[in-house]
Amino acid sequence: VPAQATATAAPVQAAPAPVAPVPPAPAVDGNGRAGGLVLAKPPVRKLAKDLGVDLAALTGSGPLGSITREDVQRAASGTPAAAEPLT
Amino acid sequence: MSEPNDTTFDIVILGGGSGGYATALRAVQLGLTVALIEKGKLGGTCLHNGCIPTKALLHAAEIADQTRESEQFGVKAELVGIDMAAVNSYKDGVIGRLYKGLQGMLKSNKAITIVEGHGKLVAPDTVEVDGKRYTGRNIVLASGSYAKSLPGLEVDGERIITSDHALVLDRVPSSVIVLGGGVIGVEFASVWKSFGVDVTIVEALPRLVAAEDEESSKALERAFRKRKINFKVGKPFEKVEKTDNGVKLTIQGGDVVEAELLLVAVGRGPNTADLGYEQQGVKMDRGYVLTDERLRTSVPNVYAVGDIVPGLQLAHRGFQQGIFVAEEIAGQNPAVIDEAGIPRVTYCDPELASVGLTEAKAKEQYGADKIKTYNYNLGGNGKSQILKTAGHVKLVRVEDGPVVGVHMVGARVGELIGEAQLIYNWEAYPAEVAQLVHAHPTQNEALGEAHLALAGKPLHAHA
Amino acid sequence: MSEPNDTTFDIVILGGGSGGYATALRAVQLGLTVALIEKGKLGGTCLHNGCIPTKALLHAAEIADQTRESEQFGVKAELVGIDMAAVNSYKDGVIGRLYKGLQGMLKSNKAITIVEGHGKLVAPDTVEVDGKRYTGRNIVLASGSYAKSLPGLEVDGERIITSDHALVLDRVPSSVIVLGGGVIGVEFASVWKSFGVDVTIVEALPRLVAAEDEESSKALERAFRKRKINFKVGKPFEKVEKTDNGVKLTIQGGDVVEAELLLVAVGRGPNTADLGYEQQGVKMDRGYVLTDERLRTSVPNVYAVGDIVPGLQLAHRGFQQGIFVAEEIAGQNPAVIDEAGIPRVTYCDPELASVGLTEAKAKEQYGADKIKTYNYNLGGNGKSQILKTAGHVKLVRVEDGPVVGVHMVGARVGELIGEAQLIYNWEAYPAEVAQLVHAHPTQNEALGEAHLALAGKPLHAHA
Ligand SMILES: Cc1cc2nc3c(=O)[nH]c(=O)nc-3n(C[C@H](O)[C@H](O)[C@H](O)COP(=O)(O)OP(=O)(O)OC[C@H]3O[C@@H](n4cnc5c(N)ncnc54)[C@H](O)[C@@H]3O)c2cc1C
Ligand SMILES: Cc1cc2nc3c(=O)[nH]c(=O)nc-3n(C[C@H](O)[C@H](O)[C@H](O)COP(=O)(O)OP(=O)(O)OC[C@H]3O[C@@H](n4cnc5c(N)ncnc54)[C@H](O)[C@@H]3O)c2cc1C
Repeated sequence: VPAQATATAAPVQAAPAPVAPVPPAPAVDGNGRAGGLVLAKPPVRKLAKDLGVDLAALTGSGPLGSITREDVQRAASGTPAAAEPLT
Repeated sequence: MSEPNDTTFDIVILGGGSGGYATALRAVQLGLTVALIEKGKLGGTCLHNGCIPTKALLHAAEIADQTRESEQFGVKAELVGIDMAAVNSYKDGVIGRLYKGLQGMLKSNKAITIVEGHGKLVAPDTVEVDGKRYTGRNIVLASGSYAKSLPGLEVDGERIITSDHALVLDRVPSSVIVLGGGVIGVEFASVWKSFGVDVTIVEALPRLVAAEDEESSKALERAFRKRKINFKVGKPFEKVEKTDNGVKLTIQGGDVVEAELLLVAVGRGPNTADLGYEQQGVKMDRGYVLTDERLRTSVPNVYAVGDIVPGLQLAHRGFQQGIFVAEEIAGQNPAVIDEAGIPRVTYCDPELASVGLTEAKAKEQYGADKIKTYNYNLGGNGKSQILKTAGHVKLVRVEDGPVVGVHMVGARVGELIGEAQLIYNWEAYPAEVAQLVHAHPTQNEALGEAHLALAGKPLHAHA
Repeated sequence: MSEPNDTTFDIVILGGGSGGYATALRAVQLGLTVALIEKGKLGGTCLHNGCIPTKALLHAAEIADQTRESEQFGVKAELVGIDMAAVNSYKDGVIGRLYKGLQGMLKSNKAITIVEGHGKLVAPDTVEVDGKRYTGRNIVLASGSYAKSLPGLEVDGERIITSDHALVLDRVPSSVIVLGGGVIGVEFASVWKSFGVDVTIVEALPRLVAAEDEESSKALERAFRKRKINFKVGKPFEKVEKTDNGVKLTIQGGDVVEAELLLVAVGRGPNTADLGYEQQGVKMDRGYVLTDERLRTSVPNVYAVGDIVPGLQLAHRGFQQGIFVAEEIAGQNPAVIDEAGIPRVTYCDPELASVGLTEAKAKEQYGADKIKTYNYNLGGNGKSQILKTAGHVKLVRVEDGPVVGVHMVGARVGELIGEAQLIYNWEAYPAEVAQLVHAHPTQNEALGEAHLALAGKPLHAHA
């Protein structure tokens, strides 16, 4: 009796469809993000914020030019973020 | 219908279930015209014979259990019995309200032409219904699935039944054999046990819910044992005979189980026979429609979504694929769907929920030495203690990398999968989740605690 | 105790509640030594007189309601009554198990010296307990809070009580007036109503749970009206008199309410009197300890965490602040905590959950024209229909920007706050969440649907 959670009867055919070309700097990226938003996953944006890194000033090295954690960390160690202002 | 005499559409969709109607709704938002062809009821399996009715039964089952065990919480109550007619009318009420809402949404939309009837692909760009032809600049196949049986097992709808029959049963049987320990099998086993039925699951694979992480299976089996749900795993069935009062099932090796009913829950097959798919050149494999990762079939401008596409058979996968295809056709170039990022919930008691890779798959993919896991026991979670539920939240991460799998077992943990879905799909690191201390006392706190522990800073746990 | 004769520690913590013990646990993970001073029970308010016991009562209340309404789901049952002795022993059982776990964790750790007794700050770096002095390179004040009363309102613990007394009540009263419609007030009102008590809430502010988004208050008031929980908002109380059988409360304007008991739930005050804080130069305001955003008081190396620091009075805020301070002292330079990013859950029925800014606050902060909101009604959510609950998920976003507020009402929505917490704190855009279609049929799907709608691609909703 096969488990029926998934029907993996057939492998997904990889009739390698050419992934549609991605414009280098899309106004709206494949995820519907508007142009104002830097291409980086949300937790990476948060990391940048915590480290005081300006994402807009970075060039991404990830897929589709997205900014990675490494990009952020590199920027943070290169230009140490100013100490948090005290209230 | 905005164009009553025009039978050419931007998209012709064959099948009005989860995958089909999601395609339609998204397409019209993007300015496309759509014909949506449905021979039965809009909403398909999920709404009428799947997700919704099973979850209504499972909730009635939860109420029965809570009533039965209410004294543990200081509430004196007596469980008199299950009134199946009333259970069914509750269940049908829920379906009815959602069906009305869905119909309203689809029928009020002028850009959607709903065609009632049985459709067949008669040309690469044309579906015929009752002699009338509907031509589309694009076609989306979304004809869904049906409950399979096995050779030598004839479903009679009386004593040997599928989920379709089980969902409209007018009585609580005294005993049931559930053939198949996958999602649908364990959900029905759970419902019936809560209703007082003597249940035995028979599964050929070595464990229940074998697609899940091994520790999830173990935890479920432990819980089922405690609930006195019988199960026999590891050996296929050999034969089924009808007896005077029910059915008798023989497992390979000679073990015999008898019961009033046999539920066949051995999987769902693609509903693609005689629909003209092959004739029009659509590449198929064992009845499934093959697509690339952009859901294109081998015929230009013909797409497929939902249960007919090999992979997870889940309603929200159908939604996501439908939305994807509509956006693709509209030229929006949506990001490819990561199948592992689709959340999976099994709604039995205790619930199972997972997203991403199992530990075994992650080790296969990244190498065993690169994978770290953490198993947070719900014994340390206040809210789970309050609910008197047992289980765990297990995380799988790549060393110095993101969380690539989340696996949960316990009452109500299905609701935690939304958060886990973001963590997996956004490739979060344990420390990034750990930074955000979760609300106390919730069950989602257990997810937070697991991330704290994996980040090296356990709070209510040992490292 | 690793250093039995050494009374100098890296950190001396005054108070072993949520804030204090979290500081201790994190500090020792970072290699620091700690003295943790507690006059009562480790775990503090939350474990013994707060979060945990109230949530146990609320779960017993849920069981009572479900039993009472079970026929709607086809389950025939009879609610016989509430056995308060059994409710209390269930509640105490939960507390006991968690208390044991916490004690084990703290006491087994050699780097933590637990000091039992009443401590007082006698020098900027020293706490004295029973004549013995404990010196710390750093001091963390974590002495917590107590249930406040109002002028003219004398708590006698018999007829006029606080949450402390309500949590150990040995009977179900016939009627109760709850003075205060904040979190603690509505939670107790909810419990008692489920137990069959005639309840009236009196709140001076114009709405229940006034700190929440206005639409949340409205939805809660609608639900409470349906549950026949009485409430009178907008006018302060004038006086309270004892009667032969209970209490009589007069509201300004002349309205009078009578009941067997009066619960005073008008907030919690900081527990800081006579602890030497001012004398040692710690700047205070109305009893609260003032800190900067790094939780430093005005005295070098003296920090404060938890309910004594102005802001949300929540256990997990105490945890988060405790962890922060330990990391700060260890030189880890942790990121400043965004107070608005701390999730808030009210566990009455229906539950309320929120994170981030209310619509009003967001408009104040960003300008009314820059804020968009979307309110997804749970009527469209299958699982909520199955639970027969009403409510909504409301999102507040900055135009072309991230989600800055999530506000939810409905049974069990507290469990959805983990996901909302990530969305708010990671400044996610609606489209980024919308892309990840949520598991069907769950309640967390409602969060997904709300993001789909706000991203301009509603699925089971109108735009
Ligand atoms: C008992 C059970 C419980 C389930 N529980 C869950 C759950 O909790 N969560 C979850 O995510 N998934 C669940 N599923 C799976 C879920 O129902 C399916 O994954 C989902 O319905 C697939 O959507 P679909 O659009 O591919 O197909 P379907 O929903 O099957 O829709 C296909 C539609 O096409 C129509 N059709 C077929 N052929 C033709 C034709 N020739 N002409 C016209 N119309 C045609 C059919 O009438 C049908 O309405 C469950 C399934 C079952 C059986
Ligand atoms: C009825 C109720 C329900 C609540 N429900 C929730 C909820 O569901 N979720 C939530 O997040 N929060 C809830 N809270 C709030 C939560 O309990 C507090 O925010 C939390 O306990 C604060 O932690 P703390 O460490 O600041 O203080 P406390 O927990 O009050 O701990 C302070 C400790 O310090 C000790 N102490 C004080 N002075 C001295 C001294 N001089 N010497 C030695 N020891 C001393 C006390 O004995 C106490 O143990 C609830 C509170 C109440 C009253």
